[in-house]
Amino acid sequence: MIGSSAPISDAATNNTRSSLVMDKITAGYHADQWVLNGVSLRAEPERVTVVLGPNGAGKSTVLKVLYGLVAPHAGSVRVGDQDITRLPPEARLALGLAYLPQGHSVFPSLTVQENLEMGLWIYRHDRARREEALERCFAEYPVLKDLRAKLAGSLSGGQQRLLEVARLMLPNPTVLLIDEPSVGVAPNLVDILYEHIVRWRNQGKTVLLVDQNVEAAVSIADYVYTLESGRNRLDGPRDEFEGRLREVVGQWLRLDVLP
Amino acid sequence: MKSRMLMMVLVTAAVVLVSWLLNSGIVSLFVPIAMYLAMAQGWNLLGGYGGYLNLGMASFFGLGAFGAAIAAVNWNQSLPVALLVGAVVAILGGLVMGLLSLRLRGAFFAIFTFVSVFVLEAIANTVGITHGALGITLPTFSSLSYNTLTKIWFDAFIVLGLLATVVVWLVERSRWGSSLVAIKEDEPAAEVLGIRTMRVKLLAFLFAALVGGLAGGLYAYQQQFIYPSTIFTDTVTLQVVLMAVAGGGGSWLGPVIGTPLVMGISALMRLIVGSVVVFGNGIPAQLELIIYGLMLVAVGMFLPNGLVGLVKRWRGRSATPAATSERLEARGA
Amino acid sequence: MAKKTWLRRTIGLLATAALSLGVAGCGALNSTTAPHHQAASTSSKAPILIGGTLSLTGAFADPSAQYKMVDEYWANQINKHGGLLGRPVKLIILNDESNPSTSASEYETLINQDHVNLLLAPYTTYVGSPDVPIILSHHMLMFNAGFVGEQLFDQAKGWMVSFYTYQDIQYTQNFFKWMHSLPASKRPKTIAVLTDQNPFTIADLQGYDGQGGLLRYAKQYGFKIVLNEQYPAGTTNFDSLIEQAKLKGAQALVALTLPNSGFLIAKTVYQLHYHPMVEFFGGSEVTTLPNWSSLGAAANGTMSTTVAAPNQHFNGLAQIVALFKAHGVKVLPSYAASAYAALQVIQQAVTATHSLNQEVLYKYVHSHTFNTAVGRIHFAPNGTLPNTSLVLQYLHGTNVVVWPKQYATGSAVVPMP
Amino acid sequence: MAVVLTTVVSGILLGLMYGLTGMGLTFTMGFGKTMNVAQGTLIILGAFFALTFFNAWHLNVIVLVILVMVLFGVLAGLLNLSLLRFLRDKSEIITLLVLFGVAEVIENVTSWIWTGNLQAMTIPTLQNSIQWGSLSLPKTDLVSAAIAVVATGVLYLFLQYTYLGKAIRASAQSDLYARILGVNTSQIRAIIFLIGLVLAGIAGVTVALLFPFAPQDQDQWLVMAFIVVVVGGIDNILSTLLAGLVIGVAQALAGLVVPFQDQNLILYAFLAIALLFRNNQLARRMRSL
Repeated sequence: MIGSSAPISDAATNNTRSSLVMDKITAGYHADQWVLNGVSLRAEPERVTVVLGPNGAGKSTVLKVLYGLVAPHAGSVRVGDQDITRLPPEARLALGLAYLPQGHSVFPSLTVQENLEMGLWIYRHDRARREEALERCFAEYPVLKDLRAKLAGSLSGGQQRLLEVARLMLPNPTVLLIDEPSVGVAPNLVDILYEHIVRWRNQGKTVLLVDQNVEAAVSIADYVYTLESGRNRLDGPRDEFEGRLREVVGQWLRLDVLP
Repeated sequence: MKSRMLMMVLVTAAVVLVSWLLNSGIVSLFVPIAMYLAMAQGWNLLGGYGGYLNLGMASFFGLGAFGAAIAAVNWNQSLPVALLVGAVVAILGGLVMGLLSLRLRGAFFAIFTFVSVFVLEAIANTVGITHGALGITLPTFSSLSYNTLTKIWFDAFIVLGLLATVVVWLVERSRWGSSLVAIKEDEPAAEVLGIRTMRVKLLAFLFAALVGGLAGGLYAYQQQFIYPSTIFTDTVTLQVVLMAVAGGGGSWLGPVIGTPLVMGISALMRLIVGSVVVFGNGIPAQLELIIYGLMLVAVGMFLPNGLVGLVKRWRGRSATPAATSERLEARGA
Repeated sequence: MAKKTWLRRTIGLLATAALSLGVAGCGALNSTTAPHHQAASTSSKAPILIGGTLSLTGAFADPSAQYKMVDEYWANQINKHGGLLGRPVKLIILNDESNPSTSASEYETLINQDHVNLLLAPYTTYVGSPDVPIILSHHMLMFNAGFVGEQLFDQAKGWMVSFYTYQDIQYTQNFFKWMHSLPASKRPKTIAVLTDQNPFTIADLQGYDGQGGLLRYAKQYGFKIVLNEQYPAGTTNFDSLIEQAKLKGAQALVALTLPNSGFLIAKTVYQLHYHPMVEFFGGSEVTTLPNWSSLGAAANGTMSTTVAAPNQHFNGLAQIVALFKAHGVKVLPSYAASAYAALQVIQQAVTATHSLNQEVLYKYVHSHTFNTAVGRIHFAPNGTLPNTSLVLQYLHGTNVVVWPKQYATGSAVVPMP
Repeated sequence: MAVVLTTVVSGILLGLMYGLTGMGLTFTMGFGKTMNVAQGTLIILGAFFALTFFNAWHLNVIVLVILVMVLFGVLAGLLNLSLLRFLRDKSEIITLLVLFGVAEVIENVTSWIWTGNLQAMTIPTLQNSIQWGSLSLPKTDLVSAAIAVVATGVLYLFLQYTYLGKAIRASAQSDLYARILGVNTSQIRAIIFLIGLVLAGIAGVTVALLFPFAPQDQDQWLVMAFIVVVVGGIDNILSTLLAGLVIGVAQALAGLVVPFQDQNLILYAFLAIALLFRNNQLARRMRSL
């Protein structure tokens, strides 16, 4: 049966190395109307964890708190055994977190090469590492190597998405936070990303995905959380969601997106 | 509503009456306060409620002053007609400036309005109708004593100021006011909600032009001699903005509090600096303006919503963005 | 809205208004009530109050500071020697921030609240002009060493007396007289005129009727104007104007300027190798400014006017020169002598009439001749003085008086070096 | 003809310097999203620093520039620590109000220290001109134009080719996306502000070289900086320099074509045209401000 926002048990997995834990986080801008109100969740390696919820439920804020873009009012964030609640994004990047924001996040008037270099900003003092990472990247995405002197703004949508993905993976992250990949992006570009997500999961990475495209997200999910009005609602493994997807989502989230 | 209007009329009448009981020397101290109250209130709609930083109040003020002076001297018009001409000139100027600049957001709107003052100064210095840099000397009212005139100017300015306050107060409660606030919070969203943002902003800009123009016309008569660089000066603009913001931009009460406060503090500082100097090695006079500058900094850092905001915070009332958009939606804007 | 809220709001509004008026009012009154009480007391020791505003901050801060220095020097001297009419003298100099409306409201304060006995004028026409109707309405005599303006003096009907020995329109008069006195072979025939767009310098150029000022003098003394251009305040590039003056063969350059453009024009003339026979600055006494020497070679040979030069042995002039020397100012600024002369006339008139009554003083100053730091002076009915300006040439770091002949300390170098 | 030639050349030389006066503002606006209205007073302060060092030690221009840069760097640090850090989340109106306050304080401290007297810095070795045919090229104009070109060039290379420069450009395009990649954007903003201030200081040295100046002249330079920014846009510092050059030449030529007194009107007309053409582009860019 689908569990209901139970406290997360550490026994769930032995591999705590790159598991990401959010524990009773309260966050927002005004004391009288917190965006998140004691939200807890957990993302494990080799799994895609999906957070669903209607508009304004606080899904994106979850990612922002996890990545250090929004400071929580109460609660904690841990990666492995380390408490990272107060660390800036830079330090989280160094610990293996990476964040893909919604929309097009390339810098249009920087070249492809420069965009990639920005992806290695935290290694700006380590030239050898940067060169190695770039080489790896160009090996994986040869098309970017050919385009590297071009301005990112002049690339096609697909190429830009590729650039974003390549830049995301440059520091070799272990935990990936992905925000609304299907908002404001052409469907074929979303598919590119979903393919990547599955690949990353298979490589052993921890993936936390926030998405409005419920059907597609659940289809690649291993574990699903739902939020409503800044609080945990129900969560459980994908299998338990799959059969009753329409009913569950339609009922809990009162969404109109399903046919 | 009616009783409040009545109250405003009574307050105005009381202030006017009091001015005739006081020594003209004291009244003369309040002439600039009354003038700036009107200007700050004029600025308030677009600047305070709408969040568009208009740095061109001196342009409206100057257009009004020169419009009135030209009508009075070149065309031999009486005072009311001259004031009207001044106001019309200011509004026409406001229309041109507004159509050119209100599509610009943020800093560029501020720059445009700021530079407009210098442009108008250059024009006024050059064209014949303003008598160029030589300036214009307005007709005197030789039948009235200086003391009587002082009181008349005070009354004229204070009536203008209170009328402007009433207008702002009414607008605050209207759909126009909510639209301005919506524009301040999120202009694209306001557009989506169906607010005709350009028209809303332009009207608020023209209100500033009207009030600024009338104040300028009165000022020209009061000063009797005006020339471009005394009138088109950015100090006028900055004073207006400080007074409105220190009191609380985006609240009808803001300029009412801010104007006398700022003017009072600077008069006080002038006198302190002046009197200390008399005892010998005085403190440098620059200190006064340094303190003034620090005041601007302090207001910005600690009182971003002005004194009105401070009072509201004490009372625990906070106008949150959500509250405003709710109000807006409730009005079906 | 509930009636209660409405009532509370209105009371709140009234209270705020009253409070803020109070703040402003007290601000205006507080620090001035002390002198007021002293003045009202009948004690013979009560000081004589002499009030005025100066631009202690803003655009005119520096000349104003030097006015204040002269005022304070004079007050100290007087008080050391038993005061005026046996009473000490007290100065109330308020800061008008270089702002005309501030100055006007402060003159109201000085007259109505402080009840000053005598009034000094602020510095410069720009600040001082709105004060004229005020002193006129109170029938207070204004001892004006601070600004010129023929029209303003006419308006004041004698209630304002000037200690400048020339008015705006007459700025270039003696310069033209001097040019006219040159032997024909050394006399420039054509002149280029550059004028700052400022009421004061425009009046200097064309008077108030369009034909006075420089235009009239040039015609009267037979000089041909080959270039007559106005320039906006804050002009940063005079190259094209100077090139045109060169091109049109102007043998003399006359610049009616405020100080800042005066500096830049002198510099441009030098850099563009324009060699007029005469380079004259009228409108501000640039060559007596403290930093004119910092122009180096570009300043050499430039000409200007002043009201008094140390060699004139006028009454008290030497003391003022010494005062400024002691403060490290080597060249006597024009206005210093005027400032001192105003105080000397106050002293002489008050002592002679034994009165602080304005009508009495008005009659006295208009009917007597005074021996002052700007010479022996007698006021015209409108309060101005006949033009006795000196023409200077700045040569190797000092101002040489070249006109009128009886005060000349050297002869002019023409063509300029 | 000689008049036209001289005018154009002096327009070019002065125009480069005008470009420099706008550079700091372009930088703080375009990259830091802050309209620094204290630009004018800072330029004048730079001029006073230059004058003081020159009078004290008779240093050459290069040393003057470096000294002023160092002092302005320190000043930027102090301002950032005391004020600007706290302004990041404040509205534009509030930021402007505070910066106007800062300008007022700086102007009056300047006037307190150096008096309100008009000053001129005359470097004897630069006082005359290089004669080239019928053309007189004042050395001061040449030196200040060179300073403008070198400063712009160095800045351009810095932005284009250093890691920090790339991070500055990236955060100008999106503060959030740069932060996501680990860029400490509040540090970047402090650096941007520092560079903007240092540029104002350098512009101040050229003001001292070319013009008489007094604390209260700041308005004039603020307006000039604004005009340069509006004409040149805030995306690219090279176009800022070009804008200055165009303005310089237009202003100089206007003095020949129309009565000289109207030259500012020509300048402003030019500004209005630029504004009309750029309106949409600016509106788009400023949305993110």
